Amino acid sequence: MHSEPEQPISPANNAYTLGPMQAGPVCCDPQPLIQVDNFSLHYGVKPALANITLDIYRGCITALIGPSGCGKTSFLSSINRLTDLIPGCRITGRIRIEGNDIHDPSLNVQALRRQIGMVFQKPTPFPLSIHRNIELPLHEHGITRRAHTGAIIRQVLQDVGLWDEVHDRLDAPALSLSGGQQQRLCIARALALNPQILLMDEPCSALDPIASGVVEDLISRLRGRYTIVIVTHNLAQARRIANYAAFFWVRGHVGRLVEFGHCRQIFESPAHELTAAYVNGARG
Amino acid sequence: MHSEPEQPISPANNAYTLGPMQAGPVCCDPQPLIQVDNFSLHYGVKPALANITLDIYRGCITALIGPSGCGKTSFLSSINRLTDLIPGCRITGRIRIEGNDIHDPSLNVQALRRQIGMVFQKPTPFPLSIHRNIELPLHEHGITRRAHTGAIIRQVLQDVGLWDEVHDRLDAPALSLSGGQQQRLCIARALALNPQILLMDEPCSALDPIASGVVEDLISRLRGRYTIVIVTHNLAQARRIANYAAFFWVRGHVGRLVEFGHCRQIFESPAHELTAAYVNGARG
Amino acid sequence: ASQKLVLTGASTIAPLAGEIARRFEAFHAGTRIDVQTGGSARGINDARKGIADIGMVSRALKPEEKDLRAHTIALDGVGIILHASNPVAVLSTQQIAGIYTGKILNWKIVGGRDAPVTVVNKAEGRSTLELFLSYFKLKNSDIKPQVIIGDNAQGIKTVAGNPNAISYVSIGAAEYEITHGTPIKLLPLNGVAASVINIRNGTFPLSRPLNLVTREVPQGLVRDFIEFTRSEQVHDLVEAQYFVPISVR
Amino acid sequence: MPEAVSMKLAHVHRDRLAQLAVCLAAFVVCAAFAWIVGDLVRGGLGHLSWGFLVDSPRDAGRAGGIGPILVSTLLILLVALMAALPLGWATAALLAEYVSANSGFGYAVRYSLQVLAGVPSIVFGLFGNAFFSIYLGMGFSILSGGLTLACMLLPILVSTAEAGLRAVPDSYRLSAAALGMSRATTLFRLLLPAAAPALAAGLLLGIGRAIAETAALLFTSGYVDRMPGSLLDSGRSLAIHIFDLSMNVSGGDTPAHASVLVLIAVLLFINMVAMRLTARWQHGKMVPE
Amino acid sequence: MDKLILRLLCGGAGIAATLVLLILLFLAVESWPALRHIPAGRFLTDPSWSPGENMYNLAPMLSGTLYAAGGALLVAAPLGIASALFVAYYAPPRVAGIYRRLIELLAGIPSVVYGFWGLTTLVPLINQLHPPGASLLAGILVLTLMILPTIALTAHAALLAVPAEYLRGAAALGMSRWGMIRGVALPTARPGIVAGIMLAAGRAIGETMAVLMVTGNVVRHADSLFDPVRTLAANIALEMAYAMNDHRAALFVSGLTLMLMVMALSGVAGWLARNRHA
Ligand SMILES: Nc1ncnc2c1ncn2[C@@H]1O[C@H](COP(=O)(O)OP(=O)(O)OP(=O)(O)O)[C@@H](O)[C@H]1O
Ligand SMILES: Nc1ncnc2c1ncn2[C@@H]1O[C@H](COP(=O)(O)OP(=O)(O)OP(=O)(O)O)[C@@H](O)[C@H]1O
Ligand SMILES: [Mg+2]
Ligand SMILES: [Mg+2]
Repeated sequence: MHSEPEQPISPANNAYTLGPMQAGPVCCDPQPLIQVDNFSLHYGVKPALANITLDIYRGCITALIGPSGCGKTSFLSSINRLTDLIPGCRITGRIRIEGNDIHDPSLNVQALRRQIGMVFQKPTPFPLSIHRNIELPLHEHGITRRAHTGAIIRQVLQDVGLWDEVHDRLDAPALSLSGGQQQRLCIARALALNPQILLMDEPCSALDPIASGVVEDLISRLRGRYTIVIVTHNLAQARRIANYAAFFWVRGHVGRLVEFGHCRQIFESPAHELTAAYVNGARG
Repeated sequence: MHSEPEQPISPANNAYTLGPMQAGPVCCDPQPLIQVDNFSLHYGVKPALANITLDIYRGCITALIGPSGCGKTSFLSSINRLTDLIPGCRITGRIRIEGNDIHDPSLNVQALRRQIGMVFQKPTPFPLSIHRNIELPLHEHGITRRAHTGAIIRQVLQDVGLWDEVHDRLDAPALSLSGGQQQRLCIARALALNPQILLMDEPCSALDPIASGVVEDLISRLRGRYTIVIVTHNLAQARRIANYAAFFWVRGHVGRLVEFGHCRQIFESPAHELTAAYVNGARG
Repeated sequence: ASQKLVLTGASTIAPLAGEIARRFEAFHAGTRIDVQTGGSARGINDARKGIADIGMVSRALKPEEKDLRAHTIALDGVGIILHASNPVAVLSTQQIAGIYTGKILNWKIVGGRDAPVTVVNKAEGRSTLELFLSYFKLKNSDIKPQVIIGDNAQGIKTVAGNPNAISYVSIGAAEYEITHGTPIKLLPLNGVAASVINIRNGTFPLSRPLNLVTREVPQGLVRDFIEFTRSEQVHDLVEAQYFVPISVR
Repeated sequence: MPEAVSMKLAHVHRDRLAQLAVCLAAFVVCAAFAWIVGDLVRGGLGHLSWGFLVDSPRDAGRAGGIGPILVSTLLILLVALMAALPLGWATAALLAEYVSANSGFGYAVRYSLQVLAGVPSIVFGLFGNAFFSIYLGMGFSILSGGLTLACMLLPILVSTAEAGLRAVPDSYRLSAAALGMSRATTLFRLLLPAAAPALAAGLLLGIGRAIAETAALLFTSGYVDRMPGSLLDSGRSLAIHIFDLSMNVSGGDTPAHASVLVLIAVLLFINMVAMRLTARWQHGKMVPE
Repeated sequence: MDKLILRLLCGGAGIAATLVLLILLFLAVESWPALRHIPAGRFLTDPSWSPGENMYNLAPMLSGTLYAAGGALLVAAPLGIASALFVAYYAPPRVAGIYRRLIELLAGIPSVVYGFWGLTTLVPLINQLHPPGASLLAGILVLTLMILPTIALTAHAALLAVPAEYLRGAAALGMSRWGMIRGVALPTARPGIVAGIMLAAGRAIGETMAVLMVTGNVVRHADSLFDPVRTLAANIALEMAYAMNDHRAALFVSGLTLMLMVMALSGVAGWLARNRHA
């Protein structure tokens, strides 16, 4: 179910080992895991995304960039069908994960979401203890043996580098942690379910630079083990950690995908003039 | 009262003319306008700032940098005594503006605040029309003649580059503007009172990179006409626009000034090792 | 296991019925008798609809109410009351009618203080009101009141609290209150003092029977209770409320 | 410039004047309050005793105490809460968590609750009399009074509980959903516990409202002032007792004053507990970050 | 599991929603005899309210209701809003806390207590001024006491909801306290304050016991503040106990009228709220 506590990364699964940060598709497998096909999304009558087609590669970090309101968050939450929660939200087109359409009526949405971890812009721990924050979703998915949950909790807290900081106060309220610690707890919580995919919506933007750096390092270290899709306003960050980048833009009040490609290409030799203007002009 | 609409910058007041952005103390006058002397601040029993001593130079942009919670906002709001609004907030030490102690009991706080414009992290236009947003404080300060207020409103909206975008819908609600436009409106509102000093608390952090770039340019253009103190988490931004930088840090749960100096010096040859660690390590 | 009777109706009878009920319960363990007021009309209504087992009606039944059975338990009268400090001691029938129809607005006119009259009238549906109106040959719409009250007790309380008020209430209730120190007084009517004696001897013009009414011939507990209320065993209670016991007459 | 200075002065005066007016208004309100409470306490304090709380009323309430009346009040309240709580909280959960504000059903429920909240209590009395007492044949009883009150409490319980649930940050729902948790688990494990202080505060508010109610009970629970033997007996609530003593019993003012003091003391207690809870709730929300 | 819970919740909400219909239905059914016998116009044109003589004019009671509620609103709204401003912006924190608690206490005091106090204190006082004491004025004053806390508390809640940034922004612009309140706080809080006043109006119209105890209950159009009046709600409480047949039905008609007035009021409130969003 979950990798052994003592051996965080099973070499069989991928060839990535923790090392210095690096950009480029060196360390990940250029096989599409998520295939988005002519996907559009409406909030009521208002279109938010139109005709998005792109592939997200297994084990890679894909950054979504673009101005505010271009539909990055909407796109991200379409992948785990969190948009279902929004009344009036309609979609067309197809998203497949490992070939399976996520909108297939016979599909169990809760199981799908379990496969896909998500981290939000604002750290969102539940108002429970640190321990219970991770345990609750485990229980929900039928992992109830104490020894088992304990091992998982320890493992994921180590993965996010939080174990040393909090192991002696696991029963303290999660809300008493600092912002950066809360965000790492949220990542740990997502990892505990052993997902395949991690969606991250500006995970560092609410953090101060130091905490932000810690989380950024963490994300880099997760590369390979998980397929990561990350939204960021911070172009420097995207450049530092992503393998691929997708640039969204609003045209005719609808978000569209302008360009998708290797990170280096997008930042250094963008094909589209909008992209060039954005990555050079934006001083975010 | 207010400079003539046709001639935004009276050359008599300062020698600065709008030009390309530049760093360094080239364009501003190295005379202290604000003198902070052994200043400390407590929230109730909790100390937030201790023993701050620094000078802020006339017409320059001074950036305050440092991790979250180190008291940048507290320091900024001490300058226009906005901390008076917080119950239980106590201060010791002295802040002088042009030699006058701002805590002098005989001083009119409203007049002081009129002299000091302030821009907050989140754009905070009032839920009124665009026009009324600027008119209201003018009325409050006794500027009620229609022709006069009209001229000022036009002038400041031009100054912030908003005139072309909104002149045909001045009666629209200010909240219908985009985030960047709202922030520029807030700057315009502050400028309308013709202040001497502008305090800015992370004015770009709630904006997308494009809007952020526009506001950043605007701030650079205001250099010289106003004495600007700006808080930013974005070190690259501080580097791009500031003349001076002050680096705050939390030690013993209290915010302290670690280093103050020319921007280039702080970023390129910091005297203090904490500063060095911060400006190099932080990936904000 | 307990048996229960519900009585509703005239506020004039309610205090008496309550006292009698308490004594009845003492004799009949396991019974419970609830007494609620609301006016004679409600007594008729509830008895007819079966909401109450027994209705209390402080007047004779009208022709259209002959479907119900009345059981007279005592006699009472309606008397005019003033505040005890009011110097006026006698009012003629015309004066009373004048006061109630708004022709006499100041006590000075009838020999009292120079103060405006506060006319207290009863709300629609009270038998006291009906008796009063028919005796003085008035219509309710002619009356110009300043205060409208419901129960007898409310009328007494209003007059006791206002030296310039005039009202009319059950004589039994008024006498009870007077002996308990409430500052009111009863006026004679047509020269006949409003007192229990004059009701008993039939000389007081504005007297009335107090009835319990039932829909059918009383059976069981209802019969027992009605018989009890008409028996000698409760005369002391009737007299304590300043009514006239029925069998004495 | 002189124009500006004089305007400035005018503004200072205006500011002072406004301050004066506002403080004066506050003073008037305080004075009225002191007057009322002073009157009530002066009139009733001497009459209060343990015996007054437990004895039965005698002589139409002039003598004796309010024991059975307290019991009836409590029973009416219990009936009302047992009926209204499950219904109210279920409705609140549905409105806050399951139906969107602009769906037909949600709109209908919310609109009717809004209307219900405005219905005068005497109209509830009429309805209770016609429906519970007569149509359902409960007569004048604690049961029909309690059920009538339940109808009255429903909107309060729903709106406080709904507000409490809505105040729970959306992020909890989103992250719970993103973790693949079911809606029921989310509701019972996360949202309701987070909203618990609000639920409790609303509950206490409802109790306060119920204890204070008079008009809706006049024609439903009746006003027999005896110890109720069952829920189908008529029972007089404290508020009706005060009404009766003050309107219908000459010489009843002193026991009425004392009853008022008891009623106010109970309400004060409830109010204080509710405030504590609300404060805790707000404090809970202000946990940093 | 999820489905089952949803179904249970829907059932609960369904009952809650039908309640209003049930109330309307019963009011209508019980009023029907009167509406059938008595042409609707007669409720306004009959010479008086005298059910014993088959006269059913509700107009004086309508006017009594409106005078009492309107008067109370006129007094309570300024006082209530001023109280809210006092708590939110003028009083030092400790005083503000105490004052707010006091207002909450006032809000919790049952109407029958206000009525009792009015009866024992206010009415004798007014009686000395101008007999009989039980009057429209007494009703207005007692109603004022009752709705003032409602207005103050809703206004305070609305003021609290004014984002602190607005106030900070205004202060940073050197605006005076009153300038801040008039220019920024009140306009922002206005919808909430108006909603509170509507709520209070509904309460004032429907209030029964307190009014019943102090207004004298004479069915007549009041010519002055010192005249007694009877409100629709008091009429029901006063006569319901023993009303029968058409009389009872006529009382249900007044109940229905009250209900419709309150519904119209909440309709207006809703319309105002929506218009603001538009
Ligand atoms: N729940 C919603 N209902 C209606 N419209 C929405 C909703 N959520 C988002 N939108 C709209 O959809 C568009 C895309 O929003 P989205 O949040 O996906 O943008 P984003 O790229 O994440 O922006 P940001 O960088 O500011 O987070 C925007 O115009 C937004 O106003
Ligand atoms: N109103 C307040 N009451 C009590 N403590 C406060 C208050 N405002 C700020 N503080 C505390 O004072 C310290 C400094 O806060 P401040 O907001 O000035 O930091 P900052 O440098 O602006 O942080 P950030 O970068 O997150 O905005 C923090 O520890 C904070 O918790
Ligand atoms: Mg987003
Ligand atoms: Mg800050």
